[in-house]
Amino acid sequence: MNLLERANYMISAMARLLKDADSAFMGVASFLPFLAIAVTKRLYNPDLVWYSIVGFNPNPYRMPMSTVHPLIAEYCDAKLQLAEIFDISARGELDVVFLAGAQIDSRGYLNNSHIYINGKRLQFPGGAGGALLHATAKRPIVWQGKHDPRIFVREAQRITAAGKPYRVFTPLCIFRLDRELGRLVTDSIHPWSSYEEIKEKTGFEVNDAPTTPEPSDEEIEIIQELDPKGIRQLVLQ
Amino acid sequence: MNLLERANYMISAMARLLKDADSAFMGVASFLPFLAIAVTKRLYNPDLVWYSIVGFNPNPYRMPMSTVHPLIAEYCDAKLQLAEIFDISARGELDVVFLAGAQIDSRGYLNNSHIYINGKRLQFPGGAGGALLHATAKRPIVWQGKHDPRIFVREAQRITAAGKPYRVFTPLCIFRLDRELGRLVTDSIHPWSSYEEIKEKTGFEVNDAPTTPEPSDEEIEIIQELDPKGIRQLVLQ
Amino acid sequence: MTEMSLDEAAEMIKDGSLISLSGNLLFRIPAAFVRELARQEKKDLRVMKTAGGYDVDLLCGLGCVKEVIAGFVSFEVFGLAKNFRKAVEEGRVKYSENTCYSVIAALRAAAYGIPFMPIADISRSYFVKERGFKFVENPYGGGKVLTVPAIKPDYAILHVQKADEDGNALIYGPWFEDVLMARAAKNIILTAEMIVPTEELRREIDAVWIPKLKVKAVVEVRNGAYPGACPPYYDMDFEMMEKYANLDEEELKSHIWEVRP
Amino acid sequence: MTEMSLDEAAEMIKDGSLISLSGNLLFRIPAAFVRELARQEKKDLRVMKTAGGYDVDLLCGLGCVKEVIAGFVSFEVFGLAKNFRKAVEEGRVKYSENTCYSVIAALRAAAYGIPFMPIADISRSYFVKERGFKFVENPYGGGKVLTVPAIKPDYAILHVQKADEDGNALIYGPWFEDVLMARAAKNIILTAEMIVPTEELRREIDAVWIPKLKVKAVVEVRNGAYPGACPPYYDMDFEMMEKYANLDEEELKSHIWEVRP
Repeated sequence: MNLLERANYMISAMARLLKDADSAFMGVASFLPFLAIAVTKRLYNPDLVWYSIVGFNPNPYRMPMSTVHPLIAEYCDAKLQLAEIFDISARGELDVVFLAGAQIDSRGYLNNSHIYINGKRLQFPGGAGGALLHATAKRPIVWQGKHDPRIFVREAQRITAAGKPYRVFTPLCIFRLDRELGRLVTDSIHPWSSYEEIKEKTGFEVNDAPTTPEPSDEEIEIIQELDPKGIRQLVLQ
Repeated sequence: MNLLERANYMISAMARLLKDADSAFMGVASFLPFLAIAVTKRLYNPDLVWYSIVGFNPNPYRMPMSTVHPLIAEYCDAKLQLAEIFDISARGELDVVFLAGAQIDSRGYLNNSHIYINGKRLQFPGGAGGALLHATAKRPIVWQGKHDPRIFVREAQRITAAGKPYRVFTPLCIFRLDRELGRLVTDSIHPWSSYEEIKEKTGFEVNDAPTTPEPSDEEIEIIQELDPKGIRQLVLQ
Repeated sequence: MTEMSLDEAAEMIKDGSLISLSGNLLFRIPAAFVRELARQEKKDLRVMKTAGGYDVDLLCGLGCVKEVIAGFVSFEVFGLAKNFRKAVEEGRVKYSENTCYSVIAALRAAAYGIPFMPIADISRSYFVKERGFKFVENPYGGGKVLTVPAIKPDYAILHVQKADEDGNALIYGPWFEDVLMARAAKNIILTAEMIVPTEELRREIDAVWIPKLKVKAVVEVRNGAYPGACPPYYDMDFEMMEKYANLDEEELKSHIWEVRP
Repeated sequence: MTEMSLDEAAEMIKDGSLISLSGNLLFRIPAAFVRELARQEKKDLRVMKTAGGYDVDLLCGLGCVKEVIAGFVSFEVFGLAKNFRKAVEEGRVKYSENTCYSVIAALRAAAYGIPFMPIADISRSYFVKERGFKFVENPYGGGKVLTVPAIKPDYAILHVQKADEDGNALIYGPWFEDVLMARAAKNIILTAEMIVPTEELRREIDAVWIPKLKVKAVVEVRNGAYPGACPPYYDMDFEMMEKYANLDEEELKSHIWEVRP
């Protein structure tokens, strides 16, 4: 399956998780969340309030190369002071937030700060709004475009953002947090991967799980319409 | 001298105090400050930044019956969130603020809350933004449309707003705070009043002082242009 | 769809609720909604606003109010708010006097999801002690800092220029504490001069926006701020305010049935 | 009149100053001003922003920066901010990592004239301890509350769409932390796409307003956000960003002289 098709699977699964959401926030460099929210608003949940960094309810006709792009602002219902997103979440009123993790550990904590490898510092960009949003949004959805044991670790060297993820999306599978065990468990495995592959490429214990359902034609059509050039595959390269 | 002419004296004296001000805020029911700021901006200090409850730099062609009137908002340079006025003052960046006092004491403190007369409560409207503004603006200018010993008291029963007034305007005179003595002293006496009258009508010790200078023709012209119907005299009735 | 009638919307407000009212003095106040609250004979309301006028006075005069949390209640050029004043003097209404600044700080704390806000030192004002505002030690040194606890209204009641039928809304011109109280409140009720299609709201990206979340009711009420102003549509009615300021008790009771909605 | 040339304005920034930069990632950033700072070989700057990109990276790469106070520094789709990253990894720049939320809280405290802001509990994030954020006891009960101390920039550097020659300015569209940093800062320097008569600013009452107070310099700079976007006038230049992201050290040094202003 090519990268575009793989991205479609991930986007479709994200979109379906948003069927009952009342609000969702996407931050910077968030191509998969952008398309997932757009799909769910068109097919499943038109009432979903979509928060972006530049405004409420982006209504763009296509996905730009940045999720802080003027094109998004232009079609918003209204502009929004970024600070308000944090206030909404701090008040406990933010439902879903999409968060990327440079390193994601078995507890669902994120490291977007830095790591040391053989004493040498490797610097990440920083966690942006994640520290607050992961801790206070009702349903944080974490995602990563790569899946290897240096990314999915038992315990992150630095905790940039601690919270309880609703789901964790990887290019191989979807994890969810088992609140009793206090750790991520496999929720579904993408059809191009397998329990064995995930086991091999994950730094913590994993379990087998059913196959991630395939995206519908309607979903793919909307994804294709908004992203005809396939920007979405960039995050999986 | 009629009430309109008396108001002109007070407005002129206020306007001249603002010659070197960089900003001035007027709140509700502030007809004299409104006209004083307008005069000073036209004649003496065009750069003065004028804050009102509805926006920056009202540029109305006449004074409306309310200083929170849509007419003011319509001609502002920009609207302003009321909260910002308080922030500006709390940061120490507000120069002049005009404050009314239902009761004004010898220290320059204001009571806009309530008093008890023979055990019976007499309720005032409340001090609006005064508590903060009197305490934090650089030069609070206090004003009152009446002058009697129940208003100008030695010590207010309740302190709604404590601060160090730059001047206190009354229909009889202008007080200023003597910082060493820590109390109001007479700065000038309006030509229609006298040391004797002020002494009689003030609840604290007063001194003699020179006569308040008369308004210029240019000042009167602008006052008349902005307030052709004489709204300004209402506060002196 | 949360569009409904004025009486349906007012029925949501239970006796004893803490409500926060939009606008300032006679500027974009939810006057029609407030009259409907009085017609429905609400009791024990707690009313919050920086600077109230007609709205707070009317509710106090008709016995709907237990407590007023405000910095100022008056009619400006029309003199003192007689009914408010009398109710407070006679002890029927508790005036929890604040300064506009501390009302804003309390709303900010609620809007930011934090339990209190530090504020400038206004502790020589008598109400600071009466309200129970407390100092904390500045953890970064430099002494004590005064604070105000968060106040989270049950309902923010906003009169706005335009809304859609789902409760998304726009405010033109000065917005006073309206956005802050909308963010701070548990629920929002909107009255709007006009209900318009969502697309029409969307065209004005620089105007202030209230998103539909937390909006429990939106009611189209032309002249909903009357006798207050709702620019750019209409000015204050000074004649009516002069009349209102001099109503006796019986006349006040008929006022809310005569002035519709 | 505070209008002047770009180099005169940049001369105001002394080595070691704490500056706060407008916009977000590639959106309305003061790029031309930042290049001028680098051409003037500023040293030891402390740079503050929620989410930096080209602006922070360029200053770090050219040795102008001692400390970055931010929540995020990256190029989004163009990958990591190479020069920032290298400078931090090699210890030439101290990355005082925050989360965007705590940068905002620090600016809010400064804008409100208070020494600290209470914030939601994010204390499991490693940087909370490293930054020295402290808990206070909630004086109204309910345990401890995390706080962030105020940060008052020496200069807020804003690129805006329109300003007048005195330094009054308008911002169209998203304003990110720009208004907050303008309120919080000791001084403001503006670059503007166009200098217009004051009357033209006045017509747009609903746009965001920066009053001239505290504005020490205003400079007309067409394409002042380039290679970032300044809507509604121009979009980001993705080709230039792709090129920029791959410049080597020598090419970076020429970049600031080749790309003018």
